[in-house]
Amino acid sequence: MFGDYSLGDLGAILAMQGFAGLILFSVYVLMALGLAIIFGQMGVINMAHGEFMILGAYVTWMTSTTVQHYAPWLFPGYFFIAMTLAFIASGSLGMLVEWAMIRHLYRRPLDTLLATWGLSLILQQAYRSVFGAREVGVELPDWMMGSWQATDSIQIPINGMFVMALTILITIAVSYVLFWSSWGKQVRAVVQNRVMAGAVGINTEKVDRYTFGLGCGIAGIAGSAFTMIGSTGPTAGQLYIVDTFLVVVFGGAASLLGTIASAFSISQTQSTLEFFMSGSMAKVITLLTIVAILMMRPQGLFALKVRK
Amino acid sequence: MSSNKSGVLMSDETNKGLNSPFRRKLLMGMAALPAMTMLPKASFAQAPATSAVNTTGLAVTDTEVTVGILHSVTGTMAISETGSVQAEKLAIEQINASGGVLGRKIKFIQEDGASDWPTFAEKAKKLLVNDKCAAVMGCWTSASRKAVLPVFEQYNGMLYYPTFYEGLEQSKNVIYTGQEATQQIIAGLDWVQKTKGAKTFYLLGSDYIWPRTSNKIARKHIEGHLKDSKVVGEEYFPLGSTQFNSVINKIKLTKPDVIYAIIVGGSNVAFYKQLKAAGIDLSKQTLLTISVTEDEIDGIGGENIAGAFACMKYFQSLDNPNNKAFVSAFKKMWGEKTVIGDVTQAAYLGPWLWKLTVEKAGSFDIDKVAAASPGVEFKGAPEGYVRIHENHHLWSKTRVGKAKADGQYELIYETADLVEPDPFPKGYQ
Amino acid sequence: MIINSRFFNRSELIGFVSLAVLLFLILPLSLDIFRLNLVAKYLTYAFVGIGLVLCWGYGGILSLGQGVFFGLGGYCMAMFLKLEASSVANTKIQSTPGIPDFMDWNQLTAVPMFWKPFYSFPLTVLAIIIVPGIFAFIIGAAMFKRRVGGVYFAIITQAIAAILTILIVGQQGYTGGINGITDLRTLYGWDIRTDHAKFILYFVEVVLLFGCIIAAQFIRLTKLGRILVAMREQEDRVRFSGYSVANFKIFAFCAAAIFAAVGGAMFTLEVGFMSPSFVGIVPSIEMVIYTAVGGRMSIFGAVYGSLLVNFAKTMLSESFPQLWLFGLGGLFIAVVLAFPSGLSGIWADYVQPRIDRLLSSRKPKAAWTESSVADGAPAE
Amino acid sequence: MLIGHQPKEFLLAVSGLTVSFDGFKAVNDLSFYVEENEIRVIIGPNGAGKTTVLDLICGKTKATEGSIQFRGKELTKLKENEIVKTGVGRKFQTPSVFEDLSVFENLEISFPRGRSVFGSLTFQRDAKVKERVEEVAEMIFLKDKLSTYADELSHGQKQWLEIGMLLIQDPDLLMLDEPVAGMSVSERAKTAELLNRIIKNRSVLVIEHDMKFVEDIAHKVTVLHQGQILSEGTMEKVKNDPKVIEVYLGH
Repeated sequence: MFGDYSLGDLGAILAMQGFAGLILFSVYVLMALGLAIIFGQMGVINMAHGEFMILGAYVTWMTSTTVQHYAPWLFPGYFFIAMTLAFIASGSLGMLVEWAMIRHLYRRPLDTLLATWGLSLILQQAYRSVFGAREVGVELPDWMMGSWQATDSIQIPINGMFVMALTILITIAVSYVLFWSSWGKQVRAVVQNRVMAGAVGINTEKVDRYTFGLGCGIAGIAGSAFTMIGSTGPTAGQLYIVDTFLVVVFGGAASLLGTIASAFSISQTQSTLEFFMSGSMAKVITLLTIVAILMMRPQGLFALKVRK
Repeated sequence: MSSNKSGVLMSDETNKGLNSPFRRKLLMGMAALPAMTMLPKASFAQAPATSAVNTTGLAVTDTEVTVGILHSVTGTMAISETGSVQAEKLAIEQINASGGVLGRKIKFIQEDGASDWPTFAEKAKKLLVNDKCAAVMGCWTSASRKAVLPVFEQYNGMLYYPTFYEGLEQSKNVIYTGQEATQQIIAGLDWVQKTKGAKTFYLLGSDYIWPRTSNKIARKHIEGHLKDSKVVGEEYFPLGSTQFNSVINKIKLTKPDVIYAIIVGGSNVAFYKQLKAAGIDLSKQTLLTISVTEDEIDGIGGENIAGAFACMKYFQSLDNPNNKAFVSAFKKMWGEKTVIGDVTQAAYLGPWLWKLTVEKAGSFDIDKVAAASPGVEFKGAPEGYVRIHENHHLWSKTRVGKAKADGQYELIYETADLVEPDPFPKGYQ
Repeated sequence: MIINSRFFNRSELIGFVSLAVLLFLILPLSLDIFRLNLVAKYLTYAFVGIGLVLCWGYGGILSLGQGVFFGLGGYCMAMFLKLEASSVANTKIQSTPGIPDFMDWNQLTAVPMFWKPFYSFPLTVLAIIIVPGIFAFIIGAAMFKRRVGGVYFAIITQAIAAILTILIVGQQGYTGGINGITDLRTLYGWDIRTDHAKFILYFVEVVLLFGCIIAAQFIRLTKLGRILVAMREQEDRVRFSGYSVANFKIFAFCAAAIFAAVGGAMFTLEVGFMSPSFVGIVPSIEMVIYTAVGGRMSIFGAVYGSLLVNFAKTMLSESFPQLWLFGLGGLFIAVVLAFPSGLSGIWADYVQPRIDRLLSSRKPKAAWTESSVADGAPAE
Repeated sequence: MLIGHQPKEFLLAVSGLTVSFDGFKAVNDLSFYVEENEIRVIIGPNGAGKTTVLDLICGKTKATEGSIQFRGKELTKLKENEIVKTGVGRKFQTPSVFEDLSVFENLEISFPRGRSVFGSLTFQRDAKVKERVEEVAEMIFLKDKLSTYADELSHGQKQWLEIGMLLIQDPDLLMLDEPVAGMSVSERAKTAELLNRIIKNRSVLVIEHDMKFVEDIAHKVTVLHQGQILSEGTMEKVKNDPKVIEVYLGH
């Protein structure tokens, strides 16, 4: 299959293919981070995670049309405003949902799965009623489109680099918040021992609410970033949810590092396979491999060995 | 007066959640009463007796005839099917304004297929068995059509199906108002070879029957009928897939003269955005698609797809009086911002072709309508002149358009004559 | 003595008889054949629901991949019917007559090996039971032996549903792709599309449904049923009472899979086709919804749940298509938050005591105890 | 595996047993032997590894090294339910009974018959089962509560019920993890009486903190500290062992 091509060509493709894998990796990390926080730290299965992402995407779309209409001079930088707004919108909705629904279900993880599925149906229909059934296109400022000509034959998409940079930034921010800030210590204290944490004066309800809000807010940012590469429609969120859960579970639920490692291995496997076979088969084989590995190692890649 | 109003009326009626046929009939009778008193006497005079035009117990009264609209209003396909519903309602309103069908106003019952194939079958059956619809405008995906086809054949209904599709089907009970695959594909490939000197093709598609069958026909045509041409790659992606970077790299490696893309739905957005981001400039790289109408460009964003060529039978920008009137009526009814794609236009043809056929047959009876269909011409079609073929598909022109940044297509080429529909093409199977 | 050797206790007997009256008499007499066929379609989900009661309600194993088994059963039946519908006479127009149309479109020139057994009806019936059973056994054995449970099991079954859907859609030459296997006509020459056939099929299905109800009730009343409950609560205690927990979970999962497959096969017969849209994640979760609404601990609840939710779906989507998803989503949240044991829980907690108070002089407390012996307390 | 065949009198032979969790050795090179009909009590400060030892014997935790022989059978390679079938019964620290089942059903589940899937499908509640259940229920003071759901029992009654579930298994080695923890004084006395009755014809391994209780029942005491044996012998001997005193007082 590659006999006809020069070595230089192949090298360039290899580099670009590696980069394609990295973009996929960033996408997975962005999707999974919020979920990893909610699932890993709180044990809640949020099936509406995709819908929180789409909310971020719609917020981005609204920002872009508003800015285009009222403040065109702001357009080149609107994306940063949009991401902030997406974070706030998804995060607040998340906190509302936590207050109304999730907090009643902390002892029934499987039930959170079912209830949030109901929520996802409602959100989908809400988007359809508000924004219409059609997909909306988000217009990007010119500097974000196109590609960077690394060498004669290697082109790296700018939006891909943007997503990667964003992923790194958010990962660092999340690690900081969870592992170094005092709030993060409270979160981890609550995760480890809710009763004790309450006894030493941590407002566990508040911690829960903000943790859930943070996870959803990150989903909002992810959705905002996805408008650069994917589509924004009422049901687009559903496409991501299974992949996202697999990334989190495969990584070992309670470990952020695991999530990143699993996103990396899954994305590299998939993008490599995609190069040698059709997209459909690549997906099937990737999923099958994950399921097979999970059957052999149910705790995921990174899990602490603890006494039960 | 607007069909919005009739839509409200309709939904009011269907609201009552009728489950027994008795109650439904009773209510329909009641609904018909005020309508009868309101109607001008004149239309009675023109209308032939119901007993003469309806011998099989369809829902035809002296003043009204009922048709069904069956599309997805909810679920993933709602995105695509909205335009068809709008076009069908527009056509029905226009027909009613111009005196109806055989002097009867068209009343429509709308059902939601909910993007779910058994629901389509279930609702089709309801429209035929309970509501006795004289015709049904509906379906979008092949899967939904395949699901309802046995229902239409069993209960002898008439379906007007608007989407361009893979062919390999022909039924007495269906009029296919969109193009079948060979109509859409062959002329386009001939054109791209002639004008672009294309020798190598990369075929892409979403993973289901229409892209696969279409690419099969394209491959046969490229390898068997175009000189010195070959296919250098063929790839399929799961529906809804949003990752195309790998295939874009393969395209960069193989450097085909033409990318032939049949990607549908949300995947389109991802594909064209990623294509652009990867530095593939569509003003230099020829890309020919048969799946992106103006509707899809709305989501993709014109700036991402500008320069691509699409091959189908209709573009909103067609410059003819029929189309100008159609576009302005459509926008008046559904808003300035709506766009009209190939399928929407084909859906608009459905009610009109049915009206013309009924009037040619002089009867609403399904058998007579089916028999009268071949040869029915519609001179007012926005795409120009169309005619129904013996095989219940349409004779229509094939056109190539070039996508512009404003989301419209610019007409580049159209076939001189109508292209004959050939759902079972010899040598392409 | 609390030991109730009767097969049904009083409230279950009421449930059984009233369901039988409803399905055998009231519905067939009051509905036209179109609506009756819809009921038949709804009831195919009740098979899945009964399986979920055993495996989720009793065993605590939530599978979000029941659509896989529903689909496997349905596809087995559809393959048989499709082969019968693809006689040489019916398919003259094809380049290779005598094979299913979609194979012809995909350049297959002969029926593939794995289709061959489906020329035979007895083998097909066998396959409807065996194929999903074995598949469930493999999944179950792989996961339960390694103690994968709860949330992880749910997510993995979901992934399996996704994989199978992509496979079926991708291998359209062998499976019919996204269109599924359509245009099924006859069973041994008997046209299954006629009203008369639909009427008979309805009764066949109801009889099978009662077969499944009785089988599930039997399982529930044996020690195995009690072990399932025990396992849900204190897995370790069961293990240290000398039982192999994994084997019991595998059994429950396989039983649920087989019930689902029977439902799927009936679905194919009732609706006349099978497509990958019943295999995926969304239908699988919807089936869980039906069960949850009916009551995850109640076999009859699962049947009523499937009927009611689907009935509501049809009604609502006929009159307010926009509202349907709001309704379904809201219903689901409400059931999970406020009524974890669903309709049967509402019945047992609110309606049943009142009826008892009205009908008998026995103390309500005693009546409650008896009925809850049968229904079991809701899972916490 | 330094030990070949143990002398017959040892029912349980634990040798060189080690388990480590991420490098932390919860049990470290532990060896001890339990004879037929012996009552052995394991004591030790919190975190000494007492519960882990029971977990290792009953298979809940897998050993990193070492061997556990029960009647000459190697337990470290068996699954939990197989270990139960060799005759080892285990009671957990917190009462683990099936709250959604009645007392009768709780006991019935432990009856050693029909433990395979198909065995349990064909299991019949015959006279023998009823008789045995009632007999045990009487022993654990729950005769009149057979139809009560386990979630309505008091804490002490749940503990008894779990002991009853073990009794019905009729194990040769009974392992009890803090059987009187959380009990009232009168319940405690009744439990001691119950234990004294049921330890006939079997060996018992008990973890307990209550020294009074230990003195009442123990034949031999093993003191664990940081995963290793600190002292072993009669209660008298252990009580006077300076190492033990230091560890206990040091806390």
